[in-house]
Amino acid sequence: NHHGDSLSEPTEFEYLRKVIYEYMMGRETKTMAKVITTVLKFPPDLTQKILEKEDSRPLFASPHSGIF
Amino acid sequence: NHHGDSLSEPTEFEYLRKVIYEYMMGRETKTMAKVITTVLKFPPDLTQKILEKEDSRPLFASPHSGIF
Amino acid sequence: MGGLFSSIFTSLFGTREMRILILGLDGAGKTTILYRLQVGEVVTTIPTIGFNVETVTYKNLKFQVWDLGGQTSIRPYWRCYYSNTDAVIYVVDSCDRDRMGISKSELVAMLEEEELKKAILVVFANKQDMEQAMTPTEVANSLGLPALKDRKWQIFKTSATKGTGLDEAMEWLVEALKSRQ
Amino acid sequence: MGGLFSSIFTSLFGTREMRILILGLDGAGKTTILYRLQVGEVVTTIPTIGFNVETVTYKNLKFQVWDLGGQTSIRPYWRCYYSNTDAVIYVVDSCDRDRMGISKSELVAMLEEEELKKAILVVFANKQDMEQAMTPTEVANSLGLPALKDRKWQIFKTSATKGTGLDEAMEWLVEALKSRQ
Ligand SMILES: Nc1nc2c(ncn2[C@@H]2O[C@H](COP(=O)(O)OP(=O)(O)OP(=O)(O)O)[C@@H](O)[C@H]2O)c(=O)[nH]1
Ligand SMILES: Nc1nc2c(ncn2[C@@H]2O[C@H](COP(=O)(O)OP(=O)(O)OP(=O)(O)O)[C@@H](O)[C@H]2O)c(=O)[nH]1
Ligand SMILES: [Mg+2]
Ligand SMILES: [Mg+2]
Repeated sequence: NHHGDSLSEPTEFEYLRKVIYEYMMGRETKTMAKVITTVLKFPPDLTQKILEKEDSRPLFASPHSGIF
Repeated sequence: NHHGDSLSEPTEFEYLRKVIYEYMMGRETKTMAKVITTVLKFPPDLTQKILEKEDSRPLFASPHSGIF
Repeated sequence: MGGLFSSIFTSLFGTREMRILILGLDGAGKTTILYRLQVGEVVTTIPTIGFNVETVTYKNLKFQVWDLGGQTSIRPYWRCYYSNTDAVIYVVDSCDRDRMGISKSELVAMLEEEELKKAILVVFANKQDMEQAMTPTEVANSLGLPALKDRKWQIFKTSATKGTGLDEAMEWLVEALKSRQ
Repeated sequence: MGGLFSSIFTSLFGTREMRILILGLDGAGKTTILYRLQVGEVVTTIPTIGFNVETVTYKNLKFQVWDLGGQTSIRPYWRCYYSNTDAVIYVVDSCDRDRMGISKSELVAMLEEEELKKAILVVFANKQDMEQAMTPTEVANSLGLPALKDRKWQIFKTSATKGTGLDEAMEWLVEALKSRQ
């Protein structure tokens, strides 16, 4: 279950932080999701669930849309 | 800029992975955002931006809503 | 969406879902307790690296109960979950004499947090089914409970595996939460 | 939303925004090139830990250009960005003889990826303003370009700081992309 689980290199840590920040701000989320699942070594089944969810996002989704 | 930037402990790595998975699946995102920004040692200004975005999410948002 | 409408409904009618955290060192029995409360059964557990969150219904009241993993490297993140918490169930392995001091430190630290200032504290002196278990009085003194100020608290002897003590503890907690509203 | 309507508009009318990746070892000059292309100026850069993505308009064509940081520990993640890429601008520091072998390995690895099978390759032999720069022919041979099969490619001598060679390179790239559609 633990496949080399660490992020001991500062550059890699900062990279993950940058990519997660972009994801959390809603930018280029599909690509960011691919990077995140790779850096954090997600198992394939969870990666698939995440990418399927990304694909199902509406084109016009915006967290600032307010209540419809 | 680099304040102890690493995640060298496997338990912490798996913890981050679990929390990020929940966030990416859209569950308890406000709390997950707090954990993520803490584990990854986000600077205060970026943390604030992320939490403000969380607070501005519509109550009925669902990534599966389709195109309106 | 059911949970959302439920929340609006209860908000309109004056009650809301209570938020409870189950905290304590690794191995104390938190996860076992969570599922005892939720489904009434003893589940096989593995160390929680992350958390479990379940809706627990007790006497027609709904609680959102968070069970946070207690290993050392992830305890610093407990505080990310404190916001809007109504009660903390603090679980102690009554046989773990060596780590009572650590358990106390963690408890003291959390009770100083602003976001938990109003939270009710109920301590479960767990694993009372074991021979070598400390008594609830010994546990209370080890944790420094009698010295607590400005805190509504109570301690109960429990055995998550035998199912004893949980009802009494929850009864007290429910009354304490009701009388606080 | 402007970008979205623009994409729909161009999709309806048969053209779409091209996606270009700027890759290469750390220090090659990728970020400098990106902003030369976008704003026509030499910007002061710091090592890119992460990426920069900008819309670059060249001769009325719009490109979404990704500049990915090239330090060793983050190169493994380049492949996460390959999907839907039309062209790769591979940047080489023409003075960095010691690392030409590494630069070649990275290039070979990416050209084997399924998602880049159809991507056009344009190599920028950068830093040609420096005395000790290898010639584009030397760079091409070091990278093994003449041996490439099933790949549309070209190499250009550039200096991002002096602004030379970039126009010729982009002209070629634009024509190559147009003729491929
Ligand atoms: N004898 C006895 N064992 C118990 C009792 N409650 C829990 N256990 C056992 O103690 C071990 C740890 O229980 P968990 O519920 O996983 O502990 P935890 O507090 O969730 O631990 P972390 O997830 O690491 O934080 C398990 O083997 C349980 O079966 C109890 O009342 N008596
Ligand atoms: N002499 C000379 N220096 C250049 C040229 N292009 C870039 N540089 C310098 O080379 C250094 C690295 O440039 P960057 O653009 O940051 O390199 P990079 O490829 O983005 O590096 P990473 O972000 O680490 O991947 C900077 O000091 C640039 O000013 C060039 O054509 N000639
Ligand atoms: Mg547990
Ligand atoms: Mg750069």
